[in-house]
Amino acid sequence: QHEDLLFEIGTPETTGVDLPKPKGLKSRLGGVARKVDTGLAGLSEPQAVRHYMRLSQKNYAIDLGLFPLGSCTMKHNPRLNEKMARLPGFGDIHPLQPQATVQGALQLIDELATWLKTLTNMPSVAMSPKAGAHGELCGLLAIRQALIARGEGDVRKRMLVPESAHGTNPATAAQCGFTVDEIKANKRGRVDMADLKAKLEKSEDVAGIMLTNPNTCGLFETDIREIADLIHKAGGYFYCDGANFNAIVGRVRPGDLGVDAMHINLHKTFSTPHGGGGPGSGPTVFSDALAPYVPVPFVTKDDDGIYRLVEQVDGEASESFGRMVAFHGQMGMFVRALAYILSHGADGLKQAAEDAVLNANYIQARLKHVMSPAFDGYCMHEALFSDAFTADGIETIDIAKALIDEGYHPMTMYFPLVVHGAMLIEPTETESKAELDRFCDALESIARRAAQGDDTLKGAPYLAPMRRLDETRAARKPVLKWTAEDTSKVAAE
Amino acid sequence: QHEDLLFEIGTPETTGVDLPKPKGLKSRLGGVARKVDTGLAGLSEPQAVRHYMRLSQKNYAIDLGLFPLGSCTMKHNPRLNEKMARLPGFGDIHPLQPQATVQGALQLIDELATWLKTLTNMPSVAMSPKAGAHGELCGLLAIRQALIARGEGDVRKRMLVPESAHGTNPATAAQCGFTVDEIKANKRGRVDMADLKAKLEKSEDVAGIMLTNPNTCGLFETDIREIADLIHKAGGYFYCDGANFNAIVGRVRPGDLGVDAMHINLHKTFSTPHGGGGPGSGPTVFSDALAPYVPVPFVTKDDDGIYRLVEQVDGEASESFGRMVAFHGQMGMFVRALAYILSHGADGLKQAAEDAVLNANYIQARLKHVMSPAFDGYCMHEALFSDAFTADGIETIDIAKALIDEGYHPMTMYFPLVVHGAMLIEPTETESKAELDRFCDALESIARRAAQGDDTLKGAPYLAPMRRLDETRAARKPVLKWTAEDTSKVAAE
Amino acid sequence: MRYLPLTPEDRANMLATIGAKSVDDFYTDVPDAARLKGKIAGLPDHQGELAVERHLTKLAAKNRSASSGPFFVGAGAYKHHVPATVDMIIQRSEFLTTYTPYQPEIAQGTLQTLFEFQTQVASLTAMDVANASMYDGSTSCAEAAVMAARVTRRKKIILSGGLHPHYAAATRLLAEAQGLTVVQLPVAIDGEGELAKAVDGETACVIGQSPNVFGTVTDLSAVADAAHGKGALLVSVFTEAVSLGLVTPPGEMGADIAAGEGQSIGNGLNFGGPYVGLFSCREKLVRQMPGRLCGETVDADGKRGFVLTLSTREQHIRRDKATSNICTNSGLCALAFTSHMTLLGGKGLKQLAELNHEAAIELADALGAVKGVEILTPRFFNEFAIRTPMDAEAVLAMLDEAGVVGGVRASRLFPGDHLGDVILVAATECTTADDIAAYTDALKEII
Amino acid sequence: MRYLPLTPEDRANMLATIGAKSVDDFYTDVPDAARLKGKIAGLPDHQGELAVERHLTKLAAKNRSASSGPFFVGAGAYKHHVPATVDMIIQRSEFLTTYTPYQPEIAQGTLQTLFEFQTQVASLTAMDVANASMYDGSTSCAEAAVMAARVTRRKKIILSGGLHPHYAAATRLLAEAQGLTVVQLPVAIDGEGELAKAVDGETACVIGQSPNVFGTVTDLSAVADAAHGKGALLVSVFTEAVSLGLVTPPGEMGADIAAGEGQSIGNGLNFGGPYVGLFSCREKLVRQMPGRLCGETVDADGKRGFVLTLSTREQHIRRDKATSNICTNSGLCALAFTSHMTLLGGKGLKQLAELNHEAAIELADALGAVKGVEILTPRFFNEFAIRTPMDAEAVLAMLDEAGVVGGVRASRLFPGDHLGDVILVAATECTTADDIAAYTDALKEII
Repeated sequence: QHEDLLFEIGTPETTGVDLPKPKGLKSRLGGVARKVDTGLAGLSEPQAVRHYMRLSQKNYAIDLGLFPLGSCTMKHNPRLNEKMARLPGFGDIHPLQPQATVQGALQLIDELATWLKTLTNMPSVAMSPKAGAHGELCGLLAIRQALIARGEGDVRKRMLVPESAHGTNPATAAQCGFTVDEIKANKRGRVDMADLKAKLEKSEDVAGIMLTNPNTCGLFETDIREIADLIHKAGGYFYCDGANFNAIVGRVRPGDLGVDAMHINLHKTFSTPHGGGGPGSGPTVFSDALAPYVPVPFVTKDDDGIYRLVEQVDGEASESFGRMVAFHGQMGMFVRALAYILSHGADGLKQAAEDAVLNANYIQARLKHVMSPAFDGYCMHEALFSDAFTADGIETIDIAKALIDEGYHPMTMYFPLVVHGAMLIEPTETESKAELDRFCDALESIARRAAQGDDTLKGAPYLAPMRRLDETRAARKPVLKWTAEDTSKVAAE
Repeated sequence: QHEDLLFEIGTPETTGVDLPKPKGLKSRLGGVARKVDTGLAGLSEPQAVRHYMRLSQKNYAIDLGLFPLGSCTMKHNPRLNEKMARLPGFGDIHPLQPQATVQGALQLIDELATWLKTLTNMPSVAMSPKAGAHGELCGLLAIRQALIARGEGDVRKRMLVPESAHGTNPATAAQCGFTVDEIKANKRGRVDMADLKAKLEKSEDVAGIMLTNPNTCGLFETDIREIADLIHKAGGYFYCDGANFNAIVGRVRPGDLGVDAMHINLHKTFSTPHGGGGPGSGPTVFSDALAPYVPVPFVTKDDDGIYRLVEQVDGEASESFGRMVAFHGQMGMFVRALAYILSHGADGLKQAAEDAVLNANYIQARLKHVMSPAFDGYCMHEALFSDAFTADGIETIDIAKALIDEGYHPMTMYFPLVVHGAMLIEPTETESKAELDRFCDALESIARRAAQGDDTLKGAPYLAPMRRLDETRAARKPVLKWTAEDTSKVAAE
Repeated sequence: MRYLPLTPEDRANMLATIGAKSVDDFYTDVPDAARLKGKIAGLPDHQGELAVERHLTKLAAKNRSASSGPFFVGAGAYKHHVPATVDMIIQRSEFLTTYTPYQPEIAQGTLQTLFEFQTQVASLTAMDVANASMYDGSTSCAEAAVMAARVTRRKKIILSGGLHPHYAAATRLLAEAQGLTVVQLPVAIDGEGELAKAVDGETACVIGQSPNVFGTVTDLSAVADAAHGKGALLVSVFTEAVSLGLVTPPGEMGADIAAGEGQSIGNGLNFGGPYVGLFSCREKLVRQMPGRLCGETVDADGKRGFVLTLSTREQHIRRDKATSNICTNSGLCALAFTSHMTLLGGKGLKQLAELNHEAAIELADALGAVKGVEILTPRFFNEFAIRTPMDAEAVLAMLDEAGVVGGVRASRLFPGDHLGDVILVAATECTTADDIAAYTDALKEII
Repeated sequence: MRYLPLTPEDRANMLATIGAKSVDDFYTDVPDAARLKGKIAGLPDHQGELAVERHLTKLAAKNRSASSGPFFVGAGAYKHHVPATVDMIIQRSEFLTTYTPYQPEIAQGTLQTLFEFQTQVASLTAMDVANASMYDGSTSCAEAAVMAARVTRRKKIILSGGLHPHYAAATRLLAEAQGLTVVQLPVAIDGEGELAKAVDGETACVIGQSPNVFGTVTDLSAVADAAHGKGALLVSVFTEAVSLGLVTPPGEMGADIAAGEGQSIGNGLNFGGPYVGLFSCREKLVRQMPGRLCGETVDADGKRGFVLTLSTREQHIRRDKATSNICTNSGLCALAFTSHMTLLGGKGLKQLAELNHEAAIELADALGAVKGVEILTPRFFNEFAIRTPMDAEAVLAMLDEAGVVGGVRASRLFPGDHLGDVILVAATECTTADDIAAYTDALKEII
């Protein structure tokens, strides 16, 4: 059912709050007063509830079913974590109130930091990055600062990035002023070592490498330690994109692989809800080589057991590369992640990683005869297929949209770029075997139709709240906000 | 989409909780130990969340749209109330902990009681009844006790009940040992005064009358004060069913009408959520004549400002008819109701009543030309139609089920019994004009089809999670719980 | 007035459509003398959320919550941990803000969970069929008594001396209103067995409780045999649903009706309500049951679905011939029960019961080792009675000062029964070793 | 392990289907030296909900919440009332537990609310177009600076002396990493106007803030004119979104980009995060914007719907040519913002802003009347700076003992700038007359 925009339902006079009447005191704005009211529509409380409830029903969510978006790690979001984050002692404290009044909050950050450092075997962690991509930025800013400290800041500007990398990797490198040099993938879906070595032959300008491991093909980089050695020998640093850390927690510690910096997506590995687009949180761990440059603020514990925030670039933080954000990071996400980590414990986190990998391999095994696995052998936490098996005219997107009609969120489409018509399926550890079987049955049947060239797939979805949306039209003449004229125009069409 | 029963998904070994391992201490049960394990299936937390989320999506709810169940008063349920009821100081206190440690709880009960007494102009209120029908029981037990105190307990056994009454009225009377004597309705949908007077001619055995006002036809009983006088003159008591109090709050006080007892459904008048079948709460107000007999426990405030629970039938409660329930009533509902009352205030409650009546009259006015209003004139908070306008073969239930396909919950069907094929529509005050218009448009279109004898109505609903369910089959050979055999049988069919 | 969507313009337009001048027109049927002019005196006007929240938060802060320190109060309501998931499920709009499932095509969520609830309750109590919930344990008990009288067409109800006195009071009230006779056996810590002696040929039912209000667990099989021998029924009551994971359930003792309180599974303490009454019985009695029943059926396409059924027992069909007047029951609390039970699973419930039992054993051993303290309950699950050398009220007050909420004085429940030195003490999975130590240490100081 | 549905039998069956002996087979690609044998040292095993809840509740109890007493801390984050409905909406499974709306057919809930959010932000800031949110205000500001450099192809960024120093730091960091030059004007309580003098022909943008970090509101129209005269852009920053109901918004002052913090509407304090960055600009700059954009379109049936659009600006399409690396932003906080803003409505927001302003006026008058206290901020909305005759840290510590959280010492934000006796003080609609009296009385005692 169609739900109008709130601006089409409400009026600027309508309100869903009851505020006391202002007293009419003389303004102290000195005339710096708004001239034109916003005119924004309001709704009474019952109307607002219904508007957003009805809209919510147009969304698919992990609470409703499998959400196999490869590389996004959509796992169960425990409600205990929501409850804990809402304790007034966490949710209702101000980032700048005196530190003596937030000792529990600082302790919580320190505890989470300890877990992250231990699980990765890295000596240092920056807690303030606000999402995964922000964590990448944090890592590269530390590398930049280290190079500056070595006096090579202006020289070492080349960042190596495999072609299978997330788009954020090259984008982040560019944001930090690096140029991106792309490394080829080999036929096994890993870094092509010959190409890497070639790119390192002239090494004076190499800043480092950004490598995802397990990589975006869902594979562990077999030559990872050699890569680390090569990059270090070349005078660069090894940034590891930790988006796929979920697959190896408790079995592999990035610190043992020669990594210098790695961000951790708390929502992917530690179950904080993605919220339809954030907030995320991207704590970034560092090796000894980069530890001196971590950003402020950070928490430290003094000998008397008092937790203290280091907020300025001086004293013990005199080599810090600076401050990335206004306050201390995503406290709300820290609480959720710690609640999850404590619930799972060291044993549970390892079991979760293993179950995630088992589930992915089960899907690969169940579907490899009807679809085209991109690479041979076992996968890690996600199974990657190409569109080789489809008949002419049927594309990956058709298979994805057909899954919607079967009651599932589609897999990741057309990524990684190294595989034609890629379909990247990540079930995570929080799916039961029965759910996996139902999903595989549905996808198997669609795959057979795709192989036979069933044209009805092109029209999917048929059963979703909407049919396929015209993305080209949206981009051609962008309509990015509501106007009264817009409504009448739509009505006229 | 079909959702299996939890017993078909889970296993008895599966669990969604992590409990510590018991130490293996020697039992102190003295051998009184369970022999056969329950064998009840459990689910992991992600499975349980999904199971109940998916099931929830098969429900319609007031948060999603108009819920015009006449006589049920489905209004907006504010979330502030849910938040307040969950404060540990209300939700996590024990009914038998020392009274000094629950002074705030007792004060809250006293504050709500004060509002209820003031709004009704009645001197006393029993807070412990657990729902509307339980409040009726409370009222009639007080009447019974008063009659016993007058030495007429064995004589006055006849309770007058209008034929339009809710079924709970005669059922409650019977539960209290009264016999039910039905009073006819007149052509205007009110009590037939001639019939009433006839039934009161011999009055020695009259215990009282149970009258709903506004009544279940959505009409105010015009002769209400004469009825009260008549019943009192006959030596009986006037029980008013307060289910429809929502229509008159702030405009009429039942105490001014001669009422001796009246229950208040907190969910109908004061917005506590109905929860798909409870919990309710039915505080019952009393006149001076019945006040001495109110049940224990009740809250009283001593001169030193300390709140005290009177829990035993002695001392100041020596005339009490006794105890209805284990503890002090529905505290969780009290918190919600008081939050609602304080939010609305005296002015808002009155406005709410007026808007409820305005909304109902608007629906009546919009539909009276296509449907058959049961009675002339304005209604109170609900509009009542008969099925006179429908073509042969089309019944009220067909209209109701067709509304489902339009995205609405049906109105109340076939009640009150005094109107043929009754359709009782109660919008409440929390609907906007736009919602009412959409609803009226939908119902108007269905009514026209019904008038024309459109047979497709008989098959409705077509678009709901299920088609029409076979209630006869369910009652013929009741299957009231799951068994393993049941599942295989269903699968085989 | 944030809950009212009508704007002043809406109201004017609607009045015009109706053809009325003002809302006063709708109230002309109200007798003039009963028309309230102006505002009701003495009541404040509407307030914003912030103000309401502040007021209620202030009241809440005057109460000591069970989680804020060592807490040992039971006697019919128990401090258990409720998983966050359960509270999320019952706050789901589609469950929270819907009505009784009168239109099954758009209420399968509620109906299927009720069917699951009935299955769980029947299984836990080891009975054939369960209904869709009652208000609470005490009203379940009262309804069981009058149901037994309907079934047997007899008028005598016999109550154990170990029955929770609030349950006894509620039962006596309803039974006597229906002209039944109630015989209350003397208060006894271990008195369930006495029921067998009291039953006679007039008896409709005997009502026993295990664990009883003093925590004593008793096998009522012999009572069942005695009752059945005289043509009477056994009603088996419980107030602690978690006990069903470990203690002999009603069905295994030959009970005809089981009536109990389900608060312990999925529901918070809430100062006594809302709770959820559990009610189950033997299959052949089902048409005499009170309350709603959900049953399985199929829809027009032949697909399995659920509906409310056997409603010819109920007041909206049968009116004064109904088996009960209950209508709205405890649906959402039943959902809380069911979802918590689902998270537990059979094995989890048993483990939870074991943890409760062990906490009580450790508490009993610790308190029993305090000089002067006597453990009175011979066989217990998670609560028991103790006798101290002092008045219980004084002991509890001093414990309170030490930050320990030590239990319920028996004299609060049995005022005239010379139990002034007895305290009812409960432990659950929430009881820690520190809690027990705090209690023990404080008690040593006091006596 | 309650979050893991696989049973031991499931695992065995699945391994058999795969043809693997154990999960170890899947990890054979891991170099032997990097394989962790056994458990990671020093970490505890899994725990039940009760244990986790107890630990975290204990930590939470060590913090003083803003609602627990008189509270006057602002400087970039503000204690406002969040309606219960807002929190309910963002906890709705379908919003909370979904991903970025990459599949618009099953994500219209998220997409339509983002479209509403963009409309609201554009309107509040009086700008043409807004994006679907940034991490927070400080990163919005930094992205605005580098966007201005892209637009103008110039390299100098000029920061006002009233810009929040954390915003200045985040901006300097990102800008310098991209090879830009950042000029920081001297700290000034009323220094926004200085920007007009600093702008030159090399300037990409000037960044002013109103209300600034000292609470000073300033009309930046003259700055805009000066900037535009030199071909530079004006970036207008705010940290208190509620001010937009009353104070001249960026668009009315001629700003090219508005960047600010949206926490004040719909979002709690959360010790600094998650918050929601607001970002809007003039229409012609839209293709240089960072972050996601939601746009209107139609589906195959011609029905109106919404999609993410202009993604050729973004990293997943453009990779190293993207306008930013931002990907996950602050979707759920944007939903909180939008639903609160919807409850307020335009009139409600204005009223809320008036209440904030009046609370600050009353606070300023009360504090200003204390002997020795000087109000430093000439024009303010809901916060201002005061100077006391003592060291601010000592004053705040003594206020703390009196139960008053009196504000932020300016030296915490500007360590080297000789502001040791200055305190930044904020009031909101949550500030009561009692709170103000408590502050005033305590301050009188102290100085």
